[in-house]
This record gives sequence, C-alpha cells and structure tokens, in this order.
Amino acid sequence: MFQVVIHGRGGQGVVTASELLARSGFAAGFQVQAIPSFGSERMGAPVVAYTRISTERIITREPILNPDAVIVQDPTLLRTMNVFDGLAPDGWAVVNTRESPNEVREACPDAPRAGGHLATVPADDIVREYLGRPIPSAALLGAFAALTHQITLEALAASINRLFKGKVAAGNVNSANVAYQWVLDHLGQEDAGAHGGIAHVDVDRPSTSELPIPIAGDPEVTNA
Amino acid sequence: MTSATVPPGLSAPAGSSAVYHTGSWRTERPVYMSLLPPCSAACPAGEDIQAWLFEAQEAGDGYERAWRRLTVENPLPAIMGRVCYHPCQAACNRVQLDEMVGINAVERFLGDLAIAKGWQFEPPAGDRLTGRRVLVIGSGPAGLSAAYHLRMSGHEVHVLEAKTEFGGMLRYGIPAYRLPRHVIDAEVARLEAVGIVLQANQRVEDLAARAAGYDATVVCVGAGVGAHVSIPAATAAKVLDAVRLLEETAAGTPPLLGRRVAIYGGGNTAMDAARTARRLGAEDAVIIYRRTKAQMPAHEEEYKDAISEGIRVKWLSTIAEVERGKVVIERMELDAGGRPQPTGVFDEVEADTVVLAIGQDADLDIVEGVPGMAVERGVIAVDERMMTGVPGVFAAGDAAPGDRTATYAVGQGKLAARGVDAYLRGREFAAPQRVAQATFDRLNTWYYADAPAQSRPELEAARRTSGFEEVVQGLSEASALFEARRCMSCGNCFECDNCYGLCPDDVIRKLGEGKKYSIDLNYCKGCGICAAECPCGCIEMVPEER
Amino acid sequence: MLELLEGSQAVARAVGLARPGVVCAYPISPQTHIVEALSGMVRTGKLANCDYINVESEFAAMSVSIGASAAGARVYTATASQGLLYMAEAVYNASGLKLPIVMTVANRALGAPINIWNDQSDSLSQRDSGWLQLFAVDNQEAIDLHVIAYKVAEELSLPVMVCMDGFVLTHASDVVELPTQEQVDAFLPPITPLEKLDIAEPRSMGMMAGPDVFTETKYLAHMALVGASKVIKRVADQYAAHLGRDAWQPVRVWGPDSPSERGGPVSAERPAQQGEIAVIGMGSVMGTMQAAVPRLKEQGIKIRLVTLGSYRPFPARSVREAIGTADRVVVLDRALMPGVGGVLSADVRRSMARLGIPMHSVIAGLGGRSITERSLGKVLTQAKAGELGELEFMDLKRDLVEGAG
Amino acid sequence: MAKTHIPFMQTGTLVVGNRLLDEEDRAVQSYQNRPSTLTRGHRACQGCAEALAARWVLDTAMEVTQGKLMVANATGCLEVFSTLYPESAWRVPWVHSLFANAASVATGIAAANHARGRDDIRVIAQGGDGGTGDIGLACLSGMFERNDDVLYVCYDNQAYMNTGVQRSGATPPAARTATTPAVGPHPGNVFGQGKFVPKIAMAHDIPYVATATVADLRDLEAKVRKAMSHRGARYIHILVTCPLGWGTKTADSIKMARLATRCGLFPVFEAEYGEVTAVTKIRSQAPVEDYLRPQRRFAHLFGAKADEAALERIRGAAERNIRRYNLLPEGGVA
Repeated sequence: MFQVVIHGRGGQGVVTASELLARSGFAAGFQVQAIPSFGSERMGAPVVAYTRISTERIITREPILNPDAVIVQDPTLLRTMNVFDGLAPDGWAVVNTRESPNEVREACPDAPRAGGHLATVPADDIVREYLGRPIPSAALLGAFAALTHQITLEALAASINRLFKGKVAAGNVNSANVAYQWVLDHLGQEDAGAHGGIAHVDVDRPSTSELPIPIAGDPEVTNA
Repeated sequence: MTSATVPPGLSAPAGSSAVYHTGSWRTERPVYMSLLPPCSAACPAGEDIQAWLFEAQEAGDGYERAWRRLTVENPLPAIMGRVCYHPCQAACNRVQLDEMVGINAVERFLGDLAIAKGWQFEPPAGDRLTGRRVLVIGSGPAGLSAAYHLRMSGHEVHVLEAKTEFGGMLRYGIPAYRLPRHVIDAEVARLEAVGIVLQANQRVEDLAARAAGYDATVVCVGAGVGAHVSIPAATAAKVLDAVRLLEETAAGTPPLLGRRVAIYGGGNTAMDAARTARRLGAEDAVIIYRRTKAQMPAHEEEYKDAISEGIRVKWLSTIAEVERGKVVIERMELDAGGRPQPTGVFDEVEADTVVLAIGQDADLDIVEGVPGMAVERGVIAVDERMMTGVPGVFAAGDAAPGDRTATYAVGQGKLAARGVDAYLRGREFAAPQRVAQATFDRLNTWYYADAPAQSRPELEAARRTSGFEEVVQGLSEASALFEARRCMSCGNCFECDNCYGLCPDDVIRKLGEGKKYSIDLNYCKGCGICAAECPCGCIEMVPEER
Repeated sequence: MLELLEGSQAVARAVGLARPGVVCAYPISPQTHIVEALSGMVRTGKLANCDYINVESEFAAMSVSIGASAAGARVYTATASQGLLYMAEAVYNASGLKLPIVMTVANRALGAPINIWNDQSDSLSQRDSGWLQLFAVDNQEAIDLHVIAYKVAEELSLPVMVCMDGFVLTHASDVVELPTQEQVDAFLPPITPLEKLDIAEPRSMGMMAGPDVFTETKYLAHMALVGASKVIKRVADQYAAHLGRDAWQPVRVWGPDSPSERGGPVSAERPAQQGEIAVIGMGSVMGTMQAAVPRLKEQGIKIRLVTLGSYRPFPARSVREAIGTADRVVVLDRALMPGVGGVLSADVRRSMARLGIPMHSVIAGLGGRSITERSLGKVLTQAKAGELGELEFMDLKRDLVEGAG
Repeated sequence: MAKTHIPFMQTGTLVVGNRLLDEEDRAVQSYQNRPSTLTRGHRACQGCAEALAARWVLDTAMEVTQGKLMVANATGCLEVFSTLYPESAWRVPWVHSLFANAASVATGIAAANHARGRDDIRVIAQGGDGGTGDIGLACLSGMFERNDDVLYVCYDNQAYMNTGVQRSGATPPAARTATTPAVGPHPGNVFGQGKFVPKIAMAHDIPYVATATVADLRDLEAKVRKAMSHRGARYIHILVTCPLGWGTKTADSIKMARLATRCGLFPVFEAEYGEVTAVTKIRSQAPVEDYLRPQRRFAHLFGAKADEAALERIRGAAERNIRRYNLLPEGGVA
C-alpha cells in the first residue's frame, strides 16, 4: 500500500489532487482510497487530503499517519507546520516551490533526506503559464508521477480528462506534462531550484515533441 | 373502541365520526316555527300574504301559484289590489328597515295578470258537492266573498243583487278612476264560472219568503244610505250626499254640480267625492273638515292623490249654513282632549254644490220586523260565526258590525261562509287560531338586501282630473317582482339555507326545494347559530327537558 | 462495474436507482454532496418523475417527506447532526405515521460546542424514535444499504435511517460497485403503501389516540421493530443473492480465520471463543479496527469483530451469539450519554446481561477525533492485559482536562 | 370566479342559499348533496366557527376539484376535535402530522402528486393562527417562497384555544387570555406591533392572498374558488369566532365575525401577486365598542373601570385599517 498525504490551502485543489491521484491509481488497476480531511475551512486555510493506493482491498479509515509520500501544494506551509510529519526518511516528497530540495530540507528537518526523493517544482509558475489559474494540483501530480512512478502520466492525463473538460482539462494535462518533464530534468540536482520563476523554466523549456504527452493547443485533441 | 384492531397508522375511514352523538351536549334545541307575519295579522281579509308573496318571488309560474294562494282567502285580488287601504303595509316589519313592502300593488299585479291570462278558479270537485243551497243577498265585496267561499265548500250558491249590476259599493261607491268597471266585471264573471248564480235587479223585500228553499242565507246588503246632518240650508242651495254622487256617477248619470263644490267630511268618501267633482267639471273642490289633518280618517294616499289633483282642504271647519253659491263655515279649535270646539269665528266658502260625505248607514229594511233579528247601533247583530238571531241567517259586510272597508267586507264574507258551512255540516264553528306574531325583533335583517320600495306610477295630475281613467297604474312585472322580493317572510321559512349552511356541526339536512329542513338531534349541540342567523326568525331555541 | 466514487456521489446514484418520487433536503454538512448530486440528477432528467424540493429547514425536510410519503410517494431525504435534532419532532411523527421514508444520516457530532465532524451522537440520539437505523461500514455498504433500506421500509411500512459516518465515508472516494438499474428495478418494485392519502378511499391519517388506545399503538410499534430484524436479514440476503455478491449484513462477524475477507453473518461465522476479545462497533471504525487486527494478532491478542449493521432494531440475540464465550467485550462507541457512558454500550450490555463477560466501553472518535489503528491497538492491548476500565475515552488528552472544570 | 352582478333577489347573496338565484349562482353550502367534508359527530365546542369555516372551505374546494382534494392539517382544535381515534369527521383524504408543519406536509403531498403526474389532485393545508403565524411560520414562508402548489388556509381565532386560550401572535391588543390576564396597570394583551400573516404572505408575492370571515359565506366561497383557479402558493386567512376564547354566546359566532368587519378591525380583501386587488367594503359601519363589548375577553375595557385609553387605541387600529384598505364605500359612509 502506498500512502500519500497532500497538503495545501483551501481553494488550491487539494481534494481534487487526492481524487486525481486515486483515480490515476484506480485506472492502473489498483485499489484506492481518497479521504479529504475537512475542516470548517474557507479559502486559504490549510487543508490535508489522504490517498491510498494498494493492490489489496483497503479497509482502514484512519488518516495517514506514516505516508509514503507527501505533496505540498503551498510553499508557505513549509515554515508554518511540519508537513513531513510521519514521513519515513526514505519517503518521497513533491513540493511546489522555486526553492531547491536542499533549501527545503534546510527549513524542514523531516523532509526526505535521501537523494532523488524530494522534488521541488515551480508548479505555480507552470500552471500560470499552462492553466491560467493558481491551482497547482495537476502539475504536482505530474511531478509525483515522475518522482515515484506510482502512477503513470497517461493515467493522470486520463483522470484529468475525466474530471475536467475543454481548456481546463488541457491546461491541467499540459501542466502535469511540463512538471513531469521538469522533475525528470532536475531530479538529483539537489541544489537546483527555480528562483527565476517561469522565466528560468523557459530557458530550459523542452520542446513539445520531447514531452511524454504532446502539449495540446486544442483541447479537443486532448480530450480525444 | 369500535374497531376490532388498531390499524398500523391509526387511521380512520371518512366520516366515521357519525357514531359519536354530540346531541347529548345540548341544553336547548332549535325548533322550526311558522309565525303569523304582521301583514297577515293586519289583513282584514285574512290573506296569507307572506305565502303568496313567496310564490310571486319566483316569477314565471310563481305568479299563478301566488294568485291561487292569494285567492284561497280572497277571490277579488284585482279589485282589492286597487281599493284596499292595505293595513298590511302599515304593519309590515320592513318599515323598520327601510320602507314597507308594496303588498297591495303586487296583489293588483297578480289580479290583473289573472284577468289577462284568464286564470279561473278550480270549481269544487263532484265529490265535494254538498247539495246544500245558500242564498246570498247582495253582491258587494262581502256577498261575493261569502258566495265564493261557500261555493268552494261545495254548496250551491245563489246571489241576489238589487241593482242592475253586480259589485255593490265596489261599483257604486268607488269611482271608476280608482276601480275600472271591467275589473269588477272580470272578477265577478270568474265567480260565475265556478257555478255561483248571480241575479241582478232582485231587491229583497221579504227575507223569509226569499230564503225559503235555501238551507242558509247570508245578508250582505251593505251600507248604501248616505248619512245626513241637519244643516240650515237655503232652498236654493244644492246639497247632496256623496253616496248618491258616486252612485249616480257610476251609473252614468252624474248629477250637475256647478263650478265650485264643497265637500263636507274627511273620510275616503270625501276624497272620492272631491275628486269625482273635479272630473265632473268642477273647477274648485274644497273639502271642509272639522278636525285637523292628523285626525282625518281618509287614507294618506287618498289625501295625497286628492291634493295633487288640486283639491283644497279647510281644516278645523264646520258648515254652519248653506246658502246659494256659498257655505258659511265656522272655525273650530281643538280642546285639551283633542276634540274640535266652535270658536264663533265664521268664514265663507264659495260653493255651487255641497256634498255631504259624513258617513253611510246600512239599509236595514230587509230585516225589519223579522222575528229574532236584532239591530244594534244601526247594524245587524251577529254572533262570532256571523249568524244573526235567526238560525240559518247570517250577515256580513257593512250591514254587520265592524270596519266599513271593502277588505273587511271580504273578510267578513269569508267568515260568514265558514259559519254557514259549519252550520250546514252541524259542526262546531272553529274560530281562527291566533298564533304568535313574527315581530321585528325576531328578524335578522342583515340578510335582506338593501332595497327601497318601488312606487306605482301615477297618471300625470293634469290628465287625472279630466276623466275617470284609472289613476294609479299597476306595477310593471319587474317592479311587482321587486316588491314581492322585498318581503322578509317574517316568521316563515323561505328556504334561505342559512340554518343549513351555518350549522357548524353539519346536523341539518336539506330535504329539497319546498320541503325545508330537518335537524338531526342526535348531533345538534344546540349552539343556536341557526336561530340567531335565521333572517325571518322562524327558528326558536327551546329548552331541553331533562 | 467497479468505479471510483466519492461516497456521497455513490449514495446519490444508489438513491436514484431506487427511483424516488420526492427528494427534499436542507443543506447541512456532511450530507450536502448527496442531495446536491440528486438535485442535479432531477434537473437533468437522469432521475425522472421525481420532484426535488429545496426546503427551509430540516424540520420542513422531514415534514415534506411525511406529506409526500403519506401521499404514496417513495421519498428520500438526508440530514446530519443539528439538522436531525431540528427535525426530531417530525422524525418521531414519521415513524408513528408508519411512513416508509428513507433518510441518510451522515453521522456527525452534536453541539455545543459546534462541531461538524464525525461521530454517531446524532442518529443515536434518535434511538427511541421508532425508526430503523442501519449503519454502513464503508461506501459499498452505503450503496447497498440504500436499496435494501427502501425494500425493508416499504415491506414494514416503517422509516429507515441509513447511517454513514460523515466525511469519513461521505467525502471519501472509494472503489465501489453500483447495482444496475435493471437489478434494482427487479429487486425493488414500485411502492405500494400500506396506507396512503387516496381520493378513491379517503381516510384520515395522523389521528389523536386517547389513553384507551395509545399503549396499544406503542406496543404495536415495539412489536413491529422486534419483528423487523427478520425482515431486514431476509432482505439483505435476498439482495446479496440477487446481485450474486457479498453485501451489507445486519450483523457481521469477522476474525483473521474467517472464510471471507469481510466476515459474514453469525450463522456463517463461528462466535468468539475463549482467549478472544469481541470488539463490537458500528460504522467506519470497524474498517480501521479490522486493519489493526493483524498487528494485534502478532502481539498475541486475538480479536473477533462484531460489526453491527442494524442498530434499530437492535439485534440482541445475534450480538449475544457472536460474543459467544469471549474473554471480554470491547464496545467502540461513537456516542456518549453524559453521566452514563456509551450509547451503543448500553444496548450491548443489555443484550449480554447474563453472560457474565466483562464489557468495556470505549468512547472513540468524538467530534471527528481521528481513530487510528495505533490507538485501537493500544486500547485492546490494555484490554488483553486487564487494564482497560469499564468506560474509557480513547486518546483523551489528560492534560487538557486535568485541573479543568 | 368573479363576483357577478345579481339582480335584486330578496336576500341576494347575503344568505347561504337563495332559491331565486340560478343554480350556478348558488353557494356550495346550499347544495342538498354538498360534500360536508367536515361532517357531524365532530367534537368542536358549541358555536365553533372554525368547524364551520373549515367545512365551507373544503366543500368549495371539493366542488371545484370534483373531489380530487387532499388535506394536511396542523395540530390544533380543528385536528383534535375532528379526529379522535377511531372516529374521523373528515370526508376527504386527510393527514395530520405536527403543529408547525402543515404547509410542508402539504408541499410533500403536492410534490408526490406532481411526480406521478397527478396535478389534477389539489392540496390544501390548514391550521389555526398559532400553527400558521407563530410556530408554523417558517414552513409557511418556505411553501410561499417556493410557490408550491398549495392553498394554505388559516382559521384565525386569535389565541391558542386548543391548550386553553393562551396568547398567540394573532391575539389582539388588550384581549384577556390565560397568559395575558386582565390584571395590573395594563390588563390583557400588550399593544404590540401586531402580526398580520396576510401581509406576510403578500410579501412573498404569491399568486393569491385573501382574508375572509365566517360572517360572509359567499365571499369566502368565491375566494376559495378563485384561489383554486390559481396554481402555486395561495393563502386565505379567515377570522373565526371562538365562543370559548372570546367569551361570546355560542349563537353569536357569525354576528361577532360580522361586527369585526363592520367596525374595521378585520379588513376583508384580496391580493394578487403582492398587491391588493379587491376590498370588501363595510356595508354598515359599527363602532368598535359594538364588537368589543359582547366579548368577555374585553370586559375590562368597559364598566366601572372603563379603559378609555385602550379603547381609543383600538379605535385607532380600526381607523387605520379603514384608511389603509379603503374599507368605506364611495362617499365614505357605511
């Protein structure tokens, strides 16, 4: 069983991310479970969601206390709470930030120590470019796919297309695609961040043909 | 518990409350009454006015039903609708709400409609014929009424009239402008049609001789003799009594009166005489009356009609002397008791003729000297069944005691007929029962639509005095219907459904049109709403005896 | 067909398959997603011949349900927590009127203090309302239970609460399987109410009962619920047979040696025996409990789980049978009677009164407090060691209460 | 049904039946075979105007719908006196659920009928003033606001009579009730701002709102007919005398309602979509004292300790109604 905790803030699509992740696992034939931990939160408050992916029936209902992976959708959370609580030293983490993995480790002692287990992705920059709205979930899941191989990018794209339609779907798929590639490109570069933001991304921006899934200008193509 | 088992939802079928009898809660029960309306109580002819108005209210066929209901009591509606002074209307409860119901006009409407439609009375069926023969002397209203009721009781009736035409005072005492002759003819003809034999020009001199061969006799000879007072009069002065004036006018041989006529008296006959004088060409007709207007016996309507035709009245005046071309009158004044007293002040009124309208006397030649027959105060003495001192001889109308109006005569004729019938059948005469009156305070007048009276159209005043054309025209059908519907049915259920509709406990059953209602006392709680909200006051709450 | 569905969406679809004629509700977390989804299904025509009524309160929601059910419609509503209390008067009324309404209770705590998270205080507070209360362990059971609930409700002419833990189930996405429309149609024929408003045969419903008949109505209500257990069991078995798979059961017994992974009815499983602890509970906690069992087994703690799917009627006999000769009984109670103890515990205690087996009432997961395998394990370790009290508050933060008050 | 001009018919439409009217112009209550939807054997007090008004309303609705009618009833006198198991005085499919929820229950019935394509079956909810304007106001408002196809009828007897005459939101100022006793410096009910549910109903802009009294059957029947000619939420508020609670003679139940309208304290009108469209003019104006004096609940206003100040305020309320609803006929005199 692979357990993932997603941290974010209300309005950032944390619950959606949890479901997309589960759905992507389900598409691959796994048993899955997505449990959002709801509060009476409004937009902006910290939100956490849990996803389990397993080869066996999932019977437990407890919150994930010892995740195999953590996804941090909002970089401001890094310094306000221990988002990596319970994560094994060899666990995985994807963080939406322009900082480098080591910068994150500096701020968060519980962040994965193992090299190649912590990916930082400037997901906000990516979704601003490809989605046009500050919901980094799909991008982070793309990064998660590249980092953990627990789900495939294709399954993620299919899940996105099931949940969304048209430009939103295409924007999310593209964001996931770019973030996926970003992680492949930067994995192991523990000091490499994206401090220049999207401009920095642009320098090394891969050509669309190199991406695992072609960038879709026409949402219809993506949906098809 | 009435149900064997409790249903799962504890529901019950519709209307299952019928098993619960709430009638035991009651301390008073409502009872439907039929009370005597004031109009009927006041009607000298004993008409059940409310009943026939009820029929008339329905219009259409209702008119004939109304006429038939009316003529159960009074066979002369077209006549009475014209000449009755309608005490019914004065008594009408509606006066206290807005204005009295124009009963008389509706009666006339029905009477005229009956003539126009040719409605006839149903003659007595063969099995009801008694074979008894009754002689009626006189064809005035009392005689005609007696004859009618006797005939309807199955007797053979023979009417003898002294004059050349039938009707008595109706014909000879009431001017044609008030009672056209064809109306009398029509209603008399209808009586003949049911087998009443009328003979004119049959003055009865010897009662006993004429009554022989009859099982009973009713004397209805009227009061056709004008009363006289002793007034100093110049020989050249022309003085005649009103009865003669009206009679001769009626007979088509009116007397010459001159330009100025003084009429002495304040009754209806005085009014008739004055108005007749105007029609006969008098330019000035002045009524001289000893008392005041308030004391005048003439009917208000008669007075108004007279005034509108230009007739003058000298109140508080007596004729002291009649001279050629003028009368000397003495002014009177009322004493503390309201009686006129002479003042010694005199005045003159120009008059070519003086008409005395100071009363009429009965013509009692017929009974003079008949053994057992008593005459008291100028009329034939009778008992409660209108029988004179002579067994089998009855009297009615103006020749008998009582008011001298045509309507009263009709009522007396009916009473006498009942007396005769009881006499012939050897039955105890049952005097009519007096039942409780439907007084105004019993009514709930909220329910009557606001509706002032319709007045009968009247001929323009200038046209009136030029002839004997009928002055008071009948009501149009719409107006008659309106008046009929103004009747409040005092004390008698008219099926307004208020009791039925306003019962909170749904205990009153409507039995169908004309069948009224029944109250299911198993359920009636005795709240009294039906009685309180009955418009006509015909429901009474009666304490339960327990 | 397996699908990944949020619990609320799954329940909405299951309700839709039952073809209700009237759906009405007032929004309250965590039930909202269900009725939101149903309102959409009615709007789009996916759920045909159905009126969706947005009411102004839970009291109105139950009242509209009462009216619609009295008029003979199959009715659905949902609520939680304060909403259930706000409709409480009508809740009792619906059962008194014998109306087969099905209502989802997305179980949630009761205030004050106000708290939107899961426990079972709400529906358990209505334990005497005369409604059936059936609990789902997971979303698959929740799906099955709604279809079963209609069948049971209409057969018994009694209202049914389908209770599922708020958020933990309603908002969780799980892999589930919905029956097909054909399967549901074949299982659940159109409603034929025992009694309804009928212009052809007018009756008065909801009458006043005097002292002469009130006791009898209550006796009948009692007997109806007593008799309901058999009907529930039969219908649940029919449903499983109809679908050819395991489905919800009013009482389920499971141990590591159970022939099926979810356990089975008392008849198919052996009762607890000496050396074992019988753990009794309702709802999602039993999933977590089951997940904790293997680790406990490694520690030598033998557990037999008794999962109650039916709380009202309370299957006392099955519970007694399932307890068997266990060393002790631990009741995981998601609701508290202050001054007394656990609500479910009271029912269990009554049913095992003469067994002479120690019973521990563990108040767990109030107001959304996470129930973890670790904490459950701790409790059962204590139980095994004979260190567990008769009434325990799991994960109570002693530091917060000591010196308080 | 628009009221038509009827030529002079003795009692016109003032009485229940009038044999002079055409059949179709007669009141349903005059029909020999009227439905009698609330029938004999019910246990209402003597002179109960609520029982009367309920029969009027439902009989008319039964006539209009040709018997396709269902009724939801709030808890209250009307329910208690009509349906003590095993006896029901109703002859219509009828359900009582609770005190506060008649409007919602009716909504449910209407929804059930609609869902199975039986919109021809109409629904009426009914309750007293407490069940309508106090405890039931939320459900009522919800039903209005959704424009559910329900006619709600309130039988306003101005207090909680079922429980022994306690004050309700509809109890008039100065009236004595069990919870507003006629003692102290200001005896009887307080002079509050009042709660006139018809105006609350109008604020929902529903298709039809009307007031009526038990003193005018034809008016009420016409209003029920009109209400039934509309779809959506409709409201009729009927003043019904309670001899027990008002301290009036049982026989005076109609008369008291009549006086309430004649003095102006109870305005009779119709409103469509929130606007007053018709007013029943005062036929013959009566002083408020005529209305108040026969009621024992107002006895403390008269006699030795006559409360002129309170009377003046009540007169003011009547005058305000007369002005607000233009209750006097043309010319200003009735």
